[in-house]
This record gives sequence, structure tokens and C-alpha cells, in this order.
Amino acid sequence: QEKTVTLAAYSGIFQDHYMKAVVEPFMKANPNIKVQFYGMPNSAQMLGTLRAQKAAPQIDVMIMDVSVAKAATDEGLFDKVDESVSRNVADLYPNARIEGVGGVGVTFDNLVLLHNEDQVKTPPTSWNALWDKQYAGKVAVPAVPDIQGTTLTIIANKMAGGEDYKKSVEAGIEKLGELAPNVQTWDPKPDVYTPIANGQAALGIGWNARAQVYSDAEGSKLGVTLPKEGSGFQINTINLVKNAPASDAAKTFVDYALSPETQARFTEAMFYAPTNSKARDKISKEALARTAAGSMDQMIGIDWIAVAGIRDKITEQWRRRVIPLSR
Amino acid sequence: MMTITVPTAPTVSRPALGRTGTAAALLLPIALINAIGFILPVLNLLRMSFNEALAGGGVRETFTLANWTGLFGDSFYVELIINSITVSLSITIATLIVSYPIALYLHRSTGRWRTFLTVLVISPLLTSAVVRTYGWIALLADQGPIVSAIAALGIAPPRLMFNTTGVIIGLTEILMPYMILSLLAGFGRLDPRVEEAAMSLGAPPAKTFWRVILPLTLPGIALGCLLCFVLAVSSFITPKLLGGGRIFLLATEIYDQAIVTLNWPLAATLSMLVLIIFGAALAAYARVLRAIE
Amino acid sequence: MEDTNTSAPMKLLVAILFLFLLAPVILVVPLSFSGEQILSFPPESWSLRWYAALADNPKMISAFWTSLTLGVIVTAISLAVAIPAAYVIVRMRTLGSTFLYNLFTAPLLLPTIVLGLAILIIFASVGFLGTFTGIVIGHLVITLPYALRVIATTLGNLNLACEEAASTLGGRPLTVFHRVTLPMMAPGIVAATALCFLVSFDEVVITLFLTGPRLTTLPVELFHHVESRADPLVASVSVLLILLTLAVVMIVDRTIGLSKTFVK
Amino acid sequence: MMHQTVLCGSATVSDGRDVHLRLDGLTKRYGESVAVAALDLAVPKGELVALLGPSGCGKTTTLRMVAGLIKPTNGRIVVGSNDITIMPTYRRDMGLVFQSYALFPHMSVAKNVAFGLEMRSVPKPEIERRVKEALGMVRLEALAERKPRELSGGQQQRVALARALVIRPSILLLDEPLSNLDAKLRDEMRNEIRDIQQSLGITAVFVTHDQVEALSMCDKVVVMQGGKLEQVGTPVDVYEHPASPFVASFVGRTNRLKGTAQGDGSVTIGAMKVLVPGRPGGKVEIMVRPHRMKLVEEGSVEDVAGQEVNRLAGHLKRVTFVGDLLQYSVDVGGAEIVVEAASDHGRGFRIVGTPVAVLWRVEDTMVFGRGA
Amino acid sequence: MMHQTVLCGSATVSDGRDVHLRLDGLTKRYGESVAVAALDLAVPKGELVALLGPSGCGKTTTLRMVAGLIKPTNGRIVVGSNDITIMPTYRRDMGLVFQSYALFPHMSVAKNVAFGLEMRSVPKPEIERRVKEALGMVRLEALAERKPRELSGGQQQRVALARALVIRPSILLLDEPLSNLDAKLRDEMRNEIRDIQQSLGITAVFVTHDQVEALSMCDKVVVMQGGKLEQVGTPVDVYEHPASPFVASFVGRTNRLKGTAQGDGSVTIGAMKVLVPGRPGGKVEIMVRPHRMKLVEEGSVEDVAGQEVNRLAGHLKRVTFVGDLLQYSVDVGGAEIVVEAASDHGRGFRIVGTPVAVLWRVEDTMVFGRGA
Ligand SMILES: Nc1ncnc2c1ncn2[C@@H]1O[C@H](COP(=O)(O)OP(=O)(O)OP(=O)(O)O)[C@@H](O)[C@H]1O
Ligand SMILES: Nc1ncnc2c1ncn2[C@@H]1O[C@H](COP(=O)(O)OP(=O)(O)OP(=O)(O)O)[C@@H](O)[C@H]1O
Ligand SMILES: [Mg+2]
Ligand SMILES: [Mg+2]
Repeated sequence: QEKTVTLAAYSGIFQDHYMKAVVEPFMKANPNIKVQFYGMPNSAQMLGTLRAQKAAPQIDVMIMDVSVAKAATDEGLFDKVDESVSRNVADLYPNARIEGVGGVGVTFDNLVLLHNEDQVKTPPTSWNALWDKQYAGKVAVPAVPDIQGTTLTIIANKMAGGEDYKKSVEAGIEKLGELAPNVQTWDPKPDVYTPIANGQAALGIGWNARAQVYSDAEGSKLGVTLPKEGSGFQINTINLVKNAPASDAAKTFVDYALSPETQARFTEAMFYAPTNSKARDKISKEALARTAAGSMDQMIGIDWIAVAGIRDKITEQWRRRVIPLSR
Repeated sequence: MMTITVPTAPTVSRPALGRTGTAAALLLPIALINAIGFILPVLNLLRMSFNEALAGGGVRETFTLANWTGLFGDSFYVELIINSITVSLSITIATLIVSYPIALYLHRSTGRWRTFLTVLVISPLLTSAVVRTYGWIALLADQGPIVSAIAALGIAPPRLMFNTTGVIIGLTEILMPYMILSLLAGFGRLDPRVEEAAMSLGAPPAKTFWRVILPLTLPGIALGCLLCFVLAVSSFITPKLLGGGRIFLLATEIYDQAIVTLNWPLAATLSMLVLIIFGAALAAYARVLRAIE
Repeated sequence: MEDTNTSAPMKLLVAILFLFLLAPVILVVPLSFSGEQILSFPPESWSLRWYAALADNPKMISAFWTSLTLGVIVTAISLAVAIPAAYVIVRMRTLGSTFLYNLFTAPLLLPTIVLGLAILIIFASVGFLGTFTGIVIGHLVITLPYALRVIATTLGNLNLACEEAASTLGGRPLTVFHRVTLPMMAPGIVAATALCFLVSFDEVVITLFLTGPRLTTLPVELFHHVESRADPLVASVSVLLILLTLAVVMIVDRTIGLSKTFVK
Repeated sequence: MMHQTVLCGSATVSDGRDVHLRLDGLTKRYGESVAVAALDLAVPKGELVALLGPSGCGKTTTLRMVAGLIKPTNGRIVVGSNDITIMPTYRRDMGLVFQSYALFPHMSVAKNVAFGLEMRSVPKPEIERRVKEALGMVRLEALAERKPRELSGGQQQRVALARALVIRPSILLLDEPLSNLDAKLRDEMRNEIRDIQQSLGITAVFVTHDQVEALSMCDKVVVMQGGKLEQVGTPVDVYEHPASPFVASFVGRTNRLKGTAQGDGSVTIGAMKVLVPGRPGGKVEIMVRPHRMKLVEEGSVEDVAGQEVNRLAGHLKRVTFVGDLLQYSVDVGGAEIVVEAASDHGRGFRIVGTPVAVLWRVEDTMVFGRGA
Repeated sequence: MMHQTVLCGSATVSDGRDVHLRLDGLTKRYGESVAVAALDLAVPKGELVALLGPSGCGKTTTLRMVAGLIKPTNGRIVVGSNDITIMPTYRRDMGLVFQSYALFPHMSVAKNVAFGLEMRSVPKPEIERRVKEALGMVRLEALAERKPRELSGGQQQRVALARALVIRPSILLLDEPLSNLDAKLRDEMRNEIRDIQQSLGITAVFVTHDQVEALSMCDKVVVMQGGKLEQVGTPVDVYEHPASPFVASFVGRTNRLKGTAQGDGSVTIGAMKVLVPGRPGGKVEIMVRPHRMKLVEEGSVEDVAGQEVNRLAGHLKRVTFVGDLLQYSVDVGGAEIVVEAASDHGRGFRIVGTPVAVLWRVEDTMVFGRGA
């Protein structure tokens, strides 16, 4: 008999590539399991849905940002993913196995600086390009609670010479306040890459993996650079929903998603760095170079579990002190 | 949309079918759905506004006024409320201004032409607001036809999207059909004979408008404004898509708090606030109507 | 009213305002024939690819069927519930009918966002979210008041004398109801049907709170799509919806006046 | 008031015909207000009775109680020997013609007429036959398949009549059936209804506020005011011997003069004196119909065929030509008296201010007491 | 048609008064259909002229063209010596009273009346004075602060009149101003309007479809049909000497008989022969007004004051009592003739079938040709 696994993850191109590189091969390999992909724009909404359905969950597996996964785990919405679920867990890099989170890391990614190649002739090398008055009204920044905004806060905090972000991001907020007048939209639709690619905006911040995919598209005007100040690291985790209807099939899927072959295939497809240490060898050099794995040394260490605790505060600061300055 | 009068029919005592029991049985289904889908949820929402929100989205059952006091003690929310009201009022007024000529023209046209125009007015109403907002995104974009046209005239192109202007343009268009239909409903009192009477008494067209047409259409204006204000305050899809993340309104905030931040007690409190604003709008409407009468 | 009253500038103004009103609806038509990957106007090339893409999009198609089924079921229930209720409220005005009428139509006065949140919180606790039943109830909350209002209005405007005439001719109450009252209400019932269906078919705010991974409606799917992709697929869906809508509008207009249906 | 007591309370009426419909103390109250107050009435079989009265006097309410569409607050409704006061409408077997026709808009003319027969489960072929016959009676066979909205007012009216008659009701009730028609059509329909009613010998109650209609069509006229009976009688009775000043002025035009009766058959009005029939006393109001008066030159000696006449002197105030008639307004000692004369090619008095005299027969004078 | 040519085309009319309003070939077409066809009319200063005709004959259209509310397709409108055909309404200085009154519902009575003066920038104190005066004229001073909906139909009517008059318009136009009122009030208002119009000496055009109204109020009656003038004349003219069968039957009741004129002053109708005034020839229609006829017993020898009379034998078909009148239907050689007589306490012929004779004076016979 056929089983259906409902997988919730990011919509848009993530969905397209994940379907092609992971879900479809999985279904071919497991003909009796059907995977339904439920795309959602961000992790926060995934948590919201999960929470609303707590009484009768409809989602089995959820791929979401680690900090949100922590909150969900704390609320008891997730089961533990360990070696009993998948033997691949043992092969994961240590920073893919996070204390206090039910699931485990499934992709690594980092924040990059985006530009439109028509409007920005020389690729910028520093985050400071965002502050350039020349691009007033041409900057697209996904604001918090999107974690791209959170990551930018931490980067800005460091650039402004602020103290440890875990103690205070005051300096970063100040600096972002100066950025605000330049910003065209704090909520780029459908994502930050499209408006930059089509020229509605000139500069922006986004995740490396997707940016790489967009920049590969035919005739794309999207340029991607990793600024010299370095960047922040992001982890997507794969989680099992507690009391979900299809738990055995869901575990089969998680095991498949963490396997070296799958990880390698997805990296080739979308330039997320793999979390399985055994996947690295199976990936082409060029692809790997374009992932976060190619630039691990330039990353600011971000403790996402700690950030989860201060996220609400950062959000408040943005809404009160950053965004209003852009009106 | 908003008239709250029961349609009247002459009273008759109808011997059969008139038993209270039958009546109650016939009313039961609607009462049930009303209770499950309306009364209960709204009361529950009120209750929720006195609960405590836990970090990460949990809710603790208590009885606290913290949400309410927090709201009014916080300049962010005070500004948000004021902003919601002023934006909604601007939208209402803009809608009125662009709808009035159409309504007046429609009121004066007759026959098939009138039917055709009515269909035109209503057809956007039947097209999802999502779709229409989508159309506005294409129209108002920096590369879009409007900005290009303005730029072609040699004027520095204004930003039409991702700001209050964009939200007002989009919502104005989206609410126009409601306004036009309300105005038309209220134009019932506008007998063309009365306009003719004014002219025969020596009033030129402009004076006829100010002294006769406008006063007589005030009930329609009041109805349309109430309706559009209510709809503007509660709309969130258009502000979300056209607001560029910088327009914080009550409705978008309710949605964010409910779905993204998962602070249900706060969302509930904000919802109650919206209801209070509506109550005020309704009261204002009733007063205006009474003043007109 | 002819000749003298509508001057040329006024006509021009009205034409411009109509253009504004219809701009986004008109615009989606060319957009839907765009050959571009990304939404932009005017498109640089033309094609039918987004109609083809639509045909290949099982999610969109299944959402359409969900919306259609939902619309039909919600409409049927609305009528079945609203007709008797309207009859009681309009014709037996003893039971505080004004109060009941106001109570039953009150959901129309409530912003849908508030109503949606309120329903979400209640339904979350009973596991109604993302279920068909849940959405049906959610939709009924707003379609019923419309149905009740339209039908009650029609009933109130009916010539009571016709029913009296039928009873003097020997018709028993039930016979009178189904031979005379019901047929005479036909225009109102058609209007209510169209209205309920369209409201249910187009409802997005409340539904947004109620849908889930297993079940989503077309407007919600469209909203999600607009939020996550910038391709012109939505335009092609919109064009098809506009055509569907026009068909319904035409039917309604043939049977009764349109403007009566929406705002009294 | 006298006529009324003669008519009711007994099963047979003065002229020997059986009473078909009887109302006993029929009363309808709406909250505080009384729409119909203790009405007693007996309608003989086969008669056409008019309920005549000003707007709001309770005519419709009475008719609807008879039809069973309103429950009486008090009193009884008896048909033949059956008390039907609480019988539901659909078993009463009465034909009702509404002022607004109340045709079923969704049915063809033939279907409208057939409705009552279908309710009685009359077999199909008979229904067809009887519908045809009824439409023939109102001369509408050709329009059987039309919808009501495709008919003119008069045609709709006739369909309503056919629909009410086809069930051969024991009693026909008509509520201002002609008031929506224009003058010409109204004249026609009056005769038509009267002819059909008489040829079928059906008992009918006809509500109207138009005195011409009541007088010209009906066997008996019931004049109502404020929910009460004012007078019941034949048209001539009601017109010539009104029971009250109200009836006198509601049914036909009158001149009204207030005076004091001397008890010797004369009444003084200010400085004038007129003769009246009988020997009333006390404060009275006298009424004379304008067309029973004659205008003569002051001082002329004119006879009214050897009968006793009254003569008042005055002068001409206004002459109005209304085609068939000339209406003279005459100032008689400060009061205005209207005199009507057949117009005769514009001949007659024309000059305002002319001294004239108004003449009328003593027998044409109506006298009513004005209390103490 | 004769009268009309006398009236138009010259600046002065027969009785010497100056022409105030002149219509020259006034025409209004709606697509194919012609609402008003080449109307010529001259209204002398200070006269009250009635436009009389059946529904749809173009009365309202004519009036609205005069007021400037409809643009004529053709023709001219001249006031005094100014051509105002294309002048906008608000500069025409005409008072207009609508059938539906068209009061401003949001203004008090006083405000309604003041409106026209405010438009003329009359100083405040004068406005007050003139509004008061105008309300006095229609006896409504006491109700100055009421809103229109708080007034009865007749009161609203008077406000509309005051509103139109207060601006002292050069011409007053009234479109069926009385048709919404009940019979009693209509009589009153007729006199009131007439009195005010005369005391102000204002030129007025009065639209009506009620012949009594037209005949009794107006100096001149303009009878229209199908957008064309049928006859223009004084009330007596129009009634006694109708220019066409249409006018004869529209203005007052008539009996119509078809026959052949012998050229010797006699007309044969079937086997009967009647005398007519003049010596017409060919196929004719003769008309006699019912109240100019007299019913006598068959074989009785009765004189009509020594004048030439016609006498036709027949028998009584129906007698209708309508209060003031008795209407006899008499079958005369297959044709039905209606004779009206004053009712006299129900006296008169009553028995249907009685052989009778119908008498009338030759001078009361109207004759119209019927073409070849
Ligand atoms: N449903 C009701 N509730 C309260 N009062 C009523 C109701 N129906 C009628 N009345 C009152 O009863 C009185 C008689 O009304 P009815 O309709 O019988 O008058 P009518 O003689 O038919 O008048 P008309 O000639 O205007 O039709 C009126 O004063 C009316 O206002
Ligand atoms: N706007 C219009 N379009 C087309 N035909 C019209 C229009 N207005 C009037 N008519 C036609 O012109 C003719 C004259 O109309 P008008 O209103 O002048 O008649 P009337 O004499 O005032 O009739 P009534 O006594 O019914 O008011 C009618 O046949 C009418 O149908
Ligand atoms: Mg009545
Ligand atoms: Mg007219």
C-alpha cells in the first residue's frame, strides 16, 4: 500500500531543485512512498503551521532553519533524529548535530552580497556597497524575522566594531539605521534574487546557494560576491514531526536525504554545502567551490541556538529603529 | 454591504408553519453555524487577549491586562494604530474621489449601457484581490509602464511601489467597486427631477452639484466611506505585497503575529482593537446619517 | 436626462477612472501571454508557455478542483440553511427577527482577518485545520450572511398577495411555498447562489488560516505562488478565472439585475 | 343606522332572499387601534355588496377577515349555516381578486387560472375545459399562453377575475379591483364584472372608495367610516337618504349650511329662513346637492313645477365651465353655495357680481341634527 | 385647425394682448419616433394655457423643451422678442412645477423656497421677506421649518408652487401638478393656482390629461394628439365646437353615430334620419353629448322649447344610477346611445325593455366628415 509523506520546506527554486535532486529520485527508489512537497516562504511560517496543527499534524518532515527548529523542539513538536533513525547521522559533521534541536543539519549555506550586473558595473567587494548613497532606493534587504536580516545584523555589528553580538547588537542596529534610507524594500517579493535579477533593485543580500542558481540562469544579470569582511553561516535542519501520520516512511525519507549520494546530488544542483562528511568526495570541484564549503575560513561563527534567544529583541530593534528610518 | 435593516414584509398571521417550534427548527442550522463559526471564536479571541504569550509562541492561560497595557504603552503600536487609521482614511477618501464620478455617471445612464457599465464595475470585484494586486505589481514596478511613461516625460520618476503610495493606489482600486455600489445604493434619493428643479430655479451646473446633488448623495457617501474604511483597515494582502515591508498596519501585524511570530494573545488583542475601531466607525456612520436626516 | 447633463469632460473623466479601475484586470491578459521567465511588463516575447505550465502544475489544478468542489458544497449548504431561516425571519416577525437578522449577518461586519484568526484559534484546538470540514465551516460563516441577506431581501420584496391568492385558491401552506413562494424567489436564489459561490471561490483571508499541506484552495495557492515566485503563471490562471467569472456574471445578469445582488 | 339592524341578526333579509354571508360583531384590533369595530352585516345570496368608505376605514381589513387572511380579534363569520371564523383560508372556497391582481408572475395566464383547480385535484381534461371557459368569459382565450407581465393592466385584471371565478367560489371578494385602471377601462370593467356576477348569480363583496363605482355597480352599498358602519342600503337610499352628514358628503357633492330648526318645518340660517321636510328641532345642518339647485335672476318669478321651494338671494362669485356642467359659486349671506347646471353652449350667467337667487325644492333638502 | 393659424405667426393675438411665449415649428425626435411634431403656438401675456391630451401625446416633452431641459430637434422658442431655443435652463427665468413636486428633500420648506433667490444673489433680508410673502400666498407660513417629507401631498404641491413663483418668473410651467392629489384637494388647488396666476398676471402653461382641469382653469386649451396640435381655443370653443372627432370624444363624453349626409341638412343613419346644422355632404360621423339628450316615453309629444329637434325611437337597455346622474343606455336600431339625466330621488325610467324615444336639439349635433 502506498504511503504519503508530507515534506514542508522552502518554496520557490529550493522546491524546484529539491524535488528534482532529492524527492523524485527517492520516489523512484521507494515506489510505495509518495512525497508531497509543501512549500512555504520561510521557517517562521512553517513553525506557525506546525503549531496550529499540534492537535492533528499533517506534516511529517520539515526542513527549516536551525534556530526555528530549536524553538519547535523546545515546544515538543519534533522527534529526535539520531542513529536509530538513520545510520547516516553518524557521518554528519559535528556542527550539523546541534544540541537541543530535534533534527540534524541537512544543508550549509552562507550570506552573500548580490548585485545587478547592469546597474553595478564593478562587482562590489565589501558590504559597505549597500550603504553607498549612489544606490539609494535600489537596495533590497529581507528584514527580520527573516534570518537573512538577522545575519546581516551580526555582520553589521562586527563591521561597526560592536561587542559580542550575544551581549548586544547596538552598534549593528545603529549601522543598519544608516542603511535604511537606501532600502527600496524590506520584503522583496517573491524573493530577493528576482528583483535584483530583473533590475527593480541594484543591490541586495541573499543566500549563496540560491544566488548561484539564479546567476546561472540564461541571460541572468545577477552577480554574486562574498565580501571581504566575511559572512555568516546558516544551517538548515531536517526534522521529524511528532505524532505525524507517516512516521516510518518519514524516517526512510530522512535517511535518504542524509545519505552521501543524495547530499552530493543536491549540492551539484543547488550549491548548498553538504552536511554529510562522506559526500564531499562525490562532488565536483567547481560546484564545491561555489558552496559555503569553499569559504569556511571567512565565516563569522554564529551560534544560532544563542541567536534564537535574542531574535525577538533583534526583531523589535529593527521594527522600531531601522525600518522606520526608511520611510 | 452594511445596511442592517430587516427586509420588511407585511405582517400576517399564518396559521400553519407559524408554530414557534417549526420556526426554531428552521433557524437551528444557521444558529449553529453562527455559534461555531462566529460567536464562539470571537468570544474566545476576546479571552485570548487576556492570556500570556510565552517566548517561542506558547500561550499560558491566565488573566492579565499585560497585552492591552503593553499595546498602549508602546510607541510602536500607538504609531501603528494611528498609521492604520490615517492610511485607511486616505484610502477611503481617495476611493471616494475616484468613484464618485463613475457612480454619478452610472446613476444617470439607462438601459443596456447601464447594465454593461455595472458589469464592468462589478467584474473586478469578482477577480481575486491577489490577482489584482499582482497586476499592480507589474504596473507600478520601476521598470513598469507607468514609471517609464512618467520618466519619458522627463520628470524624475516617483517611487510608486514599496511604500504608502503603492498601498494606497492598489487598495483604492481594489475598494472602488464597493464604493461605487454603495454610492449607487445611496443615490436612490437623487431624483433627476430635483436637479432639473434646481436648474429651473437658476442654479448653474456647479451650484446644482454643491447645493443639491452632493447633499442628496451624502447617505451614499457615508455608507461607501464606512464600508471602504472597514475593508481598508482589515486588508492585509495588498499592503503585504505592495508595502515593501515598511508599511506596518493593524491587519498585517495581526497576520504576522498570528502566523509568523506566533504571538496569539497579542494578535487577539490587536484584533479586538480593530473591532473597537470598527465600533467607532459604525457609531460615526450612525451619527452622520442622523445628521443628514 | 439626455443631452444636457453629461458634458464631454465628464465623460472623459469617467473613461479615465474606468481605465484605472480595470487596469490590473486588463493587464493580466497580455501578461499571461508573456514568454518571459520573470514577471515584467511589457514582456519582451510572447508565448503560451504559461498556459502550458499551468496544465503541468498538478498543485494548481488540484487547488482549482478543491475550490470548485468547496464552492459547490458551500453554496448548496448556504442555500439549504438560509432559505428556511430567511423565511422564518421575514415572515414570522414575532421572534425578535431584527435581532436574529443582525446577529446572523454580523459576520459581514467583521474584518475577515479578525474572523480568520478567531476561527484559527478555535479550530486549532479541535484539529479542524487543513481539513475540508474546517474550510467548509469557515466559508459558511461568511457565505451564509450573504445568502441570508439576498434571500431575505427578495422574500421581503415578494408580493405577499400572490401567496395569499394561492391560499384563497385552495393551496395548503406547503403547496403554496413550493408552487408559488419558491418559484417567485428564483431570482434571489440565483443571485444568492452566484454570490455564495463566488465568495467561497475567491475567499483568501480566512482560508489562508485554515488551509494546510494536504489541502489548499486556488486563491490561497495563488497567494503563495505570488509570494514565492515571480513568474507569469498567476496571470494565466487569472485570465482563466476572469473568463469563468464573466460567464457567471452573464448568467446572473440574465436572470436578475447585478447591482441588486451586491449592495443593497 | 336603521337599515343596518334590519339587515342583520336574522337569516332572511327584507327582500326574502337567503342570507349567504353574515358577519357578527366582527372586530379587528391592532394593539390599541381598532381597524374594524363590531361590524354586523348580512349579505343575501347572489347580491353584489359594496364596502364604500374613505382610505383607512377598514374595508380591506374586513374583506381579509372574510377571506381568512387575518384572524378577527372578535366576532364571527358565518357562511350559510357554518361558522367559518377559524377555518384556514385554503378551505374557505372564496374567490379573492386583489387590487394589485397578485397574478403568479412565473406562470402563464392559463396556468394562473388552472391553479385553483389543480389544488382541488380536478382531472386534467376538466381543468382544460374549465380554464378555457373561464378565459372565454373574460375574453382572453387568445392570450392563454402569455405571462402576466406581457399583459396590460386591464387584461391582468381580467385574468385575476377568471382565476377567482374558475373555482366557482361560493363567495367572490373584490378589493378595489379597478383602482389601478384608467378611466375608460374602468367603465368597461365595471359593466363586465357586474354582468358576470349576475349571470353566475354569485354572492360578491366589492371594496371601493369610489362612490360612482359603488352606486353604479352594486345591489347594496355599505358605507364605513373609522372601522364602523355608517349606513347600509341600496344606492338610491344611500344617495337620497343618507343616514349621516358623513354619508351625505362622502356620497356625492353637497352644500352644507348650519342653522337652527324652529320645530315648525323651518330652519333659520343667520338672517335667512328655509323650509325643510318634517318638523325637526334644535341645531341642525342642512344639505342640498348642487345639481338639485337652480340659479335664477334676482327678482324673477320662477316656478319649480308647482312644488314648495326655497329661495335664497345672493350674488355670483365665480363661474366654472367644466364641459357638461357649469358650476356657479354664489355668495349667499357670506356662505358659499355651489349650484350646478347643464352647460348649454356656454349660455347662462357669466358676469361675476350679478345679483341672483338660488332655488331648490323643499323635498331636496336633507336635515341632520347637530346634537345640543 | 383654424384657430391655430389665427394664434401663431403674428406678434399679437386676436384679443390684442401681446404674445409672450411663441413656439415656431417646435419638433422633438427620438431616433425614428417623433414625440413633438412641428408645433406652432403663441401664448399671450398673462394667460393660462392648458396643454391637454392623452398619455404620450408629447405634452411633457413640449414643456421640457420650453424649460430648456430637452434640446429641440428643430424649431424655435421665443420669449418676448428673444430667441431662447439654445439658452441653458438656469438662465431662462421660468418657474417650473413638476408632477412629482421635486422638492429638495434635504432642505426645509423655507430653504426650498429661498433657493431660487439665493441663486440670484438676492440680499438676505429681501430673501426672507419674499419667502415669507410667497409662503403666505400659498398659506404655509406656519410650516416654513418643516422638511418636505413632513408635509401632505397638497402641502408639498403648494411649496413647489411657492418655490416656482417666488423668483417672479416671466413664465410659469406646470406639468400635471395636480395628478397626485386626491379629488377634494385637487378641486381646492385648482382654484388656488388659478387665483394666484391671475392676481400676479403671470403667463403660464399648464400640462394635463384631465379635461375637467383644462376646461375649468384655463383661458385657452391646446388639445394635442400624437405630437401634433389638434385644436387651440377657449374652453367653450373646444367643448362646443370641437375641430375633430378626436377632440369631441377626448373633451367630454359623446355618442357617435356613422351615417351619410344628404347635403340638405339631413343625415341618414341606417333606416333613421336626423337633422344637423349646416348642409354637409358625404360620409359623416355625428356626435351628440349624452347630457344634451332627453329620454321620453315612446309616443309622448314633448317639446324642447320650440326648437328643432331630432327624435329616435328605441328601447331601454340599462339604467345606471351614479348619484347625481342617471345614465340610460338605449338601443336605437342596433346602436347604443347613452342619455344622461339628473337623478331625481330615483325617479325616472327603471324598467329595462321599455320603448322610449331619444330627443335632442339639432343645434346640439356635431358633424364631422369621414373622408370619401
Ligand atoms: N398590520 C397592521 N398593523 C396595524 N394597523 C393596521 C394594519 N393593517 C391595517 N391597519 C390599520 O387599520 C386601519 C384599516 O385599514 P384597511 O387597510 O382596512 O383600510 P382600507 O379601508 O382598506 O383603506 P384603503 O382604502 O386605503 O385601502 C387603518 O387605519 C390601518 O392603518
Ligand atoms: N427619452 C425618450 N426617448 C424616447 N422616446 C421618448 C423619450 N421621452 C419621451 N418619449 C416618447 O415621446 C412621446 C411623448 O412623451 P411625453 O412624455 O411628452 O408624453 P406626455 O404627453 O407627457 O404623456 P403623459 O401624459 O403620459 O405624461 C411618447 O411616445 C414617449 O414614449
Ligand atoms: Mg384597502
Ligand atoms: Mg407627461
